[in-house]
Amino acid sequence: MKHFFLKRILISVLTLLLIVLVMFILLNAMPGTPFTGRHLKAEQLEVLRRQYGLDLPVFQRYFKYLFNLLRGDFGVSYTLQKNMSVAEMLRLRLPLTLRIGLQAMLAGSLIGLFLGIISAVRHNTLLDPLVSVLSLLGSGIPSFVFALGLMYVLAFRAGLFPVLYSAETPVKSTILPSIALAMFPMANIARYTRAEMISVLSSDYISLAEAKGLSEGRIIARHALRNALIPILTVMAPMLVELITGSMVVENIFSVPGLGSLFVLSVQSGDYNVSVSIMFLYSLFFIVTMLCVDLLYGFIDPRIRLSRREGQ
Amino acid sequence: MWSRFKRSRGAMAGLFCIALLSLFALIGPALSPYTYDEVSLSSQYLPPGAPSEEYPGHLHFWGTDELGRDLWTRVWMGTRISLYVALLSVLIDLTIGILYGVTAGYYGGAVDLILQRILEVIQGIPTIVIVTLLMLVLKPGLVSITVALVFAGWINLSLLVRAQVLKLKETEYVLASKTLGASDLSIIIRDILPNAAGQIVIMAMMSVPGAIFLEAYLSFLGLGIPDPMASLGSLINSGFKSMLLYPWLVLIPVIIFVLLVVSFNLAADGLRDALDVTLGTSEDR
Amino acid sequence: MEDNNILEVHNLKISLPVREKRVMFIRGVDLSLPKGKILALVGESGSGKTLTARSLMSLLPKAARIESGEILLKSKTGDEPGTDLAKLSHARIVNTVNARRIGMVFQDPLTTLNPTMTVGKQLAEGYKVHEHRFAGEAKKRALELLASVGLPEPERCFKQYPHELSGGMRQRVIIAIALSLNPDILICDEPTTSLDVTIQARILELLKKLQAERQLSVLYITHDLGVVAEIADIIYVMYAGRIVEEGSRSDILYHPAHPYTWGLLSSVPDMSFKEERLISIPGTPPDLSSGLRGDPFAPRNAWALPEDFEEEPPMFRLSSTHAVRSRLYDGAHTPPPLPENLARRIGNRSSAAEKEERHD
Amino acid sequence: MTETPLLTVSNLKQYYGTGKKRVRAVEDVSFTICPEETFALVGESGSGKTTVGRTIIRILPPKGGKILFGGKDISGKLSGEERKELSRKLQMIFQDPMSSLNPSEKAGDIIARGLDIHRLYSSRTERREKVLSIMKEVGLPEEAFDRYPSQFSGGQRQRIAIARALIMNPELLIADEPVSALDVSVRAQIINLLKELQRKRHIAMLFIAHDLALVRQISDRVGVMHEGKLIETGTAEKIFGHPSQPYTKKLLDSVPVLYPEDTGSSGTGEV
Repeated sequence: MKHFFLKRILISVLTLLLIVLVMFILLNAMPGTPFTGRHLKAEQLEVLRRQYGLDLPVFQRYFKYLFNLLRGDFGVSYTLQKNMSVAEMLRLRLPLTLRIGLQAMLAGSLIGLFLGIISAVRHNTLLDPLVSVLSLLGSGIPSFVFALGLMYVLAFRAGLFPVLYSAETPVKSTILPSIALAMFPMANIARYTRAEMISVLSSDYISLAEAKGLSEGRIIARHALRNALIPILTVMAPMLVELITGSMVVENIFSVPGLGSLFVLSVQSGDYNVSVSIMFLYSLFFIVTMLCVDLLYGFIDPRIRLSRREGQ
Repeated sequence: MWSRFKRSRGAMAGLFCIALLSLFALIGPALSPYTYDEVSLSSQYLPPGAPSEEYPGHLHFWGTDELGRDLWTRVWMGTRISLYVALLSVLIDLTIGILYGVTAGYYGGAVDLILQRILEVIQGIPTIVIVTLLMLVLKPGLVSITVALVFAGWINLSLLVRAQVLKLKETEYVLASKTLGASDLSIIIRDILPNAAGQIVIMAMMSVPGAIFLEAYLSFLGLGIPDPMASLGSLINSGFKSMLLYPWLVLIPVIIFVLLVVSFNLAADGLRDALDVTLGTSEDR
Repeated sequence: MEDNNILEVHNLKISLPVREKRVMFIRGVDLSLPKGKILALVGESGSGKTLTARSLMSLLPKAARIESGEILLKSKTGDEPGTDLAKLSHARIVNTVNARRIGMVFQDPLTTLNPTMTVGKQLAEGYKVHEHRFAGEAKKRALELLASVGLPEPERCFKQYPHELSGGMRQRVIIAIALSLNPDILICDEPTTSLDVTIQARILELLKKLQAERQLSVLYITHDLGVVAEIADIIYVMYAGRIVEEGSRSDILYHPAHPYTWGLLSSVPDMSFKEERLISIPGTPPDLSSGLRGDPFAPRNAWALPEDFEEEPPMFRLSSTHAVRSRLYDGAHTPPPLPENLARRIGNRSSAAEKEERHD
Repeated sequence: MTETPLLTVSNLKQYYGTGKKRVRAVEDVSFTICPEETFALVGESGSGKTTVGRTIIRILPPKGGKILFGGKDISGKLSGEERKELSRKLQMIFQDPMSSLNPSEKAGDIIARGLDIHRLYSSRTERREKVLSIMKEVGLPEEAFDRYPSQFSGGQRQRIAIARALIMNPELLIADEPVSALDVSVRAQIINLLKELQRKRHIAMLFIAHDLALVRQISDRVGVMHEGKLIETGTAEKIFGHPSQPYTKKLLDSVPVLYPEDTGSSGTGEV
């Protein structure tokens, strides 16, 4: 297990370094410097350059940049909130995005898992076609379309929810964005769970379990689900990516003051330091989660755990 | 195999829908006298079916947007661009994927191991980050969007093709061809690719919706197709700002967008079911 | 239901959907399993032997349906009337019959054990659920069972995962699982087909030992006639979803009546001397989904009678233990002699083998 | 028979994997096969018999020892031309009828693969005639030419595989468990076909199998493999009649026998 885990950590670290490198190159390739367009005299420019360490050799600047990033100092915002530390801006907005993301992820996965299992076990009842239609639409329609639909119908027409996010009702106004973001994970997990459960339920060890006289509930919980979970984990990656991308747009639509909307604003207003830092945060979040998924993989499937120990 | 594909209604509906949308994307703009960028400030926000001022006797089938431009023409123009960008990027992904997958999968060895590690590293980066970084550097436009989409998609296809080739390379009919003295090339072309084609086409069809999504997201970030040209994504983006007052401005492009994406998924699912059935053999009763 | 039978199947019919139309794969099977005897159900792939066996424990594929027929299981104490399993729901059979009354050994040990659970847990799971024993007791019982099926180190094996054991050892674990609640019937679905011949010999010995010790009634499914000769007391030969011949071991091996049985027996290569050509049954097994007229074996049967192509023959009794589904024995026709090569193989050995025949 | 052997294998070695994970599959195996002779390699799974077959036909490059075929050493590096030349004389049929035929090719094209590779025809009609004639020889109907593998039974698929190998007129055919995936009655048909073709076309055969009774029926000489080593070779009568190695005895005694003989030969399985 150790060998497998170390290898995964190494790859994740390499990925992170690669991202930082790409971001660093990008920042330097940007047309002009952060001070263009503010008609400063040559000496002032020189002072500012040195202050921001722009005059050091590239190699050194990269490590300085990397070091700062890891220390949480993402530099300063150029345009949005002049000279305010980016880290501060992000800290304010992170909890809201995290909450919506978690709500969407949890709701989506649990409902998806439930729908997948039920439609697999009750194979040819009314529920089965319903789940396949739902999962088709869910994975076919992007979250921002759901967001628009929900906003128009539930908020604007029916008035059940606030149309836009408002700080007075922090919980109520995050419900619609969470639902919009939850549709994709729910649909995909339902589809994968249904497919995996159907194939697992037709395998020999399920017949053995039935021959042992175990009840259907016990067979599903202890035998079928555990073996089906392994391949379902592989769906995590594409779902996370969609969640991150979706959150940017959905936050924008509901004007939720989270990382996503800030990212859109920073890109549109060319405040690259902010956009790059947000991308770094998202990538970090993605890599750490994928690492945990791999760890879970090893934990659930003894074959991987054991074969890894012999270093196969 | 084709008979089974035909029997699954979903797949046929999907294919039919794709064909219909593509047809309209091509001839749609020609059906109305307006060009996609013809501005007329006097006829802003006209509802669908409103008569046109400039060309008497003609109608704005789907009304006009905030600059009075004809929505019908712009939506079909947008569909054409969305389709074009998605299909082009997937085709490029396909060629890269097949070239990489076949060489790495069939010949393997040290090079394959190194490449595999590199891909694992790159795959760790979320696609939206790659695409946004690229779009920040390249100036917006059709070419740069396609390049960005290709960058985001080629890895998945390459890994899939490589996995298929690795699996098929071990089958007994490939070994039989080897013992008959077949060259590597003839084994790849006659034994491996035809049997991997099914899975590859499915994966390609599945990644088209992904590409259309990404392009739509880019428009939301303001990095999409520059105005006055338009893609479905940019139309939805601009339409949603005035959704509460003029809902059709966002509703129509959304419906077309969803139809397009869902029909690709439907066709891909139908193809997968048709393929699975042929692979499965009937076990002893 | 006869007193010395523990299980009787009457006119069992099972259908499965093939391309949206329901096809009858078991077309009326009659079978009686006597107490304490080993009954071998023999047939080639597609004959329906596995489907028949699995229907007794309701382990049929979801789409399968028992169209008609009875499966009478005698009650454990013998006094109350037997129950008809065909009328019970899947859940009721699984909870009351499986493992308690009927245990099953499966064909491929590599895929029959749950890969993510230790051997011990899978074995002990049986008791804890049924008799609500606390874990400690269940573990002790499990270790005893692992030893009784000949596993070298039960303690170590208890903690291992299936993929850490060899095929032979896994099959022993599956046998232990099947016997964990002391059932009185054991169904073996080709348990040794995927094992090497040396391991197969030891597993067959184990099964015979356990059958004798526990006075089990065994339904043994196989296509290998050598194994049948080694283990069976009674033999049923099945073709295209029906029994074509049934009898004691010596009836079937030394006085075979049905032409299909002749074909099966002569196509088994002989170990002792080299024959010029191997005998084979011409043609291929029928495709049941394309509709059948008359006796499905008629097209491949050199001794087929004209009426066989019109209507399937009924069973004809040859003796108290021996019956055959062929009009050659309806009294109106003279039964043909055994094929020459089969007669030669049986000839010089039948006297010796019958003496050692276990008395009925 | 003191003829010069067609195939001579001496101290053949083969292993999988490298470094500490190396698994010795074949250790120091030596045997010969004379023209038109059937030499059977028997043994349990994991004994290395299939590895020997795949090493001789060079699907796996040998890791030690020498292989002489028709007087030429084929164990070292072969040039393209030598490799092609070898593939015309040395052919193989495989175990699983389900995966030994290319599912997306018609039966006719599968059989003609060898002809296409070596350009053994001047026109398409000649190609079709050659294929149809070999198909008749293996008992396949003419309309099978345009059908796909999924439309055939196990036995018919094995006939296609045999036709594909024999169209090259090989001198030595390696049959790697050709019938163990087939039903008992179909098995006999394929074995009879192989024997008949072997006699008619003067082919030597290396028959790899674990079904001892079948081997008894078709082989002239037999080699018994156990954990990578060839522990005993001899004529079929000697090996099955009075084997010298204890492992061979144990192997023979484990085979369940349909009609146990009452005469004293050790092939008796106890009743």
